[in-house]
Amino acid sequence: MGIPVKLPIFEGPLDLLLHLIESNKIDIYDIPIVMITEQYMEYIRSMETRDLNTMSEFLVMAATLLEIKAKLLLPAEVDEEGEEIDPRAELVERLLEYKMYKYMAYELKDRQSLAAKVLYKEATIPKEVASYIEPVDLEELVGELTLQKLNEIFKSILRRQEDKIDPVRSKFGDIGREEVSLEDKMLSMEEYLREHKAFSFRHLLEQEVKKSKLHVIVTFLVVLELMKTGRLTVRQEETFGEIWIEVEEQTTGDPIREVAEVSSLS
Amino acid sequence: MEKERQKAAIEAILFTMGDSVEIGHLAAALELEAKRVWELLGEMKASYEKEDRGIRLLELENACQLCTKTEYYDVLIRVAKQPKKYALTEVLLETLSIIAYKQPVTKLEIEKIRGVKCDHAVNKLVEYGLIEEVGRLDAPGRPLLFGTTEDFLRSFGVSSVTELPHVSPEQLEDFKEEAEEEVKQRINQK
Amino acid sequence: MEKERQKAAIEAILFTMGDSVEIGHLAAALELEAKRVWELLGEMKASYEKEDRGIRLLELENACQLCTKTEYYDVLIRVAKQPKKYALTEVLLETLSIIAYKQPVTKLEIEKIRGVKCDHAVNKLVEYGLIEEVGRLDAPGRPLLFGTTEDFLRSFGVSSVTELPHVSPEQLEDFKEEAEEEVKQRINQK
Repeated sequence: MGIPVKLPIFEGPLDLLLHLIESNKIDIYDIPIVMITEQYMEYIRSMETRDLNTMSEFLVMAATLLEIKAKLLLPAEVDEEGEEIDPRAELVERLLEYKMYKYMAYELKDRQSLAAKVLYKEATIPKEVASYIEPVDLEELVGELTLQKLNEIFKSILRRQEDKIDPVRSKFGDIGREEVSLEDKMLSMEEYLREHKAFSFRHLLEQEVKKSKLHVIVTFLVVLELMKTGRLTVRQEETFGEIWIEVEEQTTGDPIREVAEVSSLS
Repeated sequence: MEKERQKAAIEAILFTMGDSVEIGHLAAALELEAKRVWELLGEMKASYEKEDRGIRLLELENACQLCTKTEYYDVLIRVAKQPKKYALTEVLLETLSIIAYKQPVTKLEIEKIRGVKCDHAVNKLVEYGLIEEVGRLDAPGRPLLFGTTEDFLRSFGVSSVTELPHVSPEQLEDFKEEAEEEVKQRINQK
Repeated sequence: MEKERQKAAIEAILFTMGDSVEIGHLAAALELEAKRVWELLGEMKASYEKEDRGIRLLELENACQLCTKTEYYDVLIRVAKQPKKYALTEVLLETLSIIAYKQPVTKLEIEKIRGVKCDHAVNKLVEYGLIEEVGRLDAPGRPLLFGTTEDFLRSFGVSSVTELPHVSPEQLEDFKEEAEEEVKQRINQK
């Protein structure tokens, strides 16, 4: 039996399979897999949709059908009780389950059209009810709270307030933000290096400490940077000993300026 | 408060709220036990069924609500506005029936039964307020579980999911025979 | 349609609409004369007056409407109004203690002590009836002054705010020292 040229749209592979079984008047428990598979494949080939998602769902079923077909050609497997396993059993179960829900869907539809004839009403809360404000039950609200507790709470607030006024830091006075850029420090270092070819790290920092902590930090960074580029060599004879800095002979270019440029880019 | 007045109070509450009211709330407001509220509702339900009453008491899982009787729909829509209807396509109905019977159920289970992806259908049903997320399955990925809502019960005129029609395997067998019979007849007619 | 069913239809319509419905509309929907509708409404009105009914038929000029009986307002309120949870949160307690000890006090002063805005807390405490406006400060903007209420005293079983346990200047001195000690210790640890 061929398939009508114009086929309805099926909800999915199971829907199509059910259609084929029903239109062939086949016993669902005894599906002639070969025939059904052929018809199924024929439908897929004629499918107009090229939507890969839809297509793939139908193809999965096609693969299942082909697998069953192959299994039918092989000697039957037996289960634990020694009974032959019908390779179609699982498919039959799925088809029956699907068929059941399809039936339920129709049942639901009937019920819905009946239930749609029932109307409900919006809430109509009388003014007196809507404007009612529940009185506060102070006794319940205060509950376990005692004056002693209220006193504790107040004391803890006062304690917190004292904490906020940091007695140590509040003596620092104003700490303003100082602008010391790496580039500026690089350039001043360049000058320094022109005059000093070897010096101690401590000596270098002495000038900076007078300015601010930030100056020390930036100077330190500059030294690290210049060590990296090979402009300076640093040595220390012993742990905690004096750190000696020596200026290397100028190689190519002007490394200080280069570093200054690089850091200004970043 | 004597019994008659308790019933009257319930009627007043249900009328005012319009929407479904939980039995627990009714019990708390009336200072009665839930069991007693159910008894009163039972009696009220019977009196609403009388011929000269146009409203009906609808019991929904753990709540109840007043609604009109179906037979007055035609008269009603001449005065009242028709409630907006959403069209449930076959796909939506199939998906909904699976959720209604198998709840709580994951998308994966639905897909296994229908053989096709169901994201769109599930999203639409959630949008219509017919189903909702009811939790997560204790399995890898902790997938969402879906179940039907109270609106579902209302829309399909049932008071509980257990009231939905059931299909036994024997019945399925009948359907199949019916279908075969039909096909045969149609062929013979041609 | 016989009489009983006509009454039922009217009830269904009035229930669904909630609002008042013109007699003319009812008559048209039921295909009856207005006079007949009035007759039916009269009979219905009598049956709504029965003890076990919580709703009443309200007749207006040329319209009618269903509404709840006034005697059930109390029960209605318990369901219609979500019971509000009144609770003294930490913020409220702190604000209350500041007002109790520093009264009369402005919001600004409270904010200075707590370091955060206090409008919400002050409003809530006023709503609860624990504090109230007691005047205005003679300062730019004339800000409101707040103090505790008589209800506050009653709830705590004291007859005057002077009975509140006191925080002595010595204690305040102690707090200051404690704070300094703590800060020092924290610095030394580093």
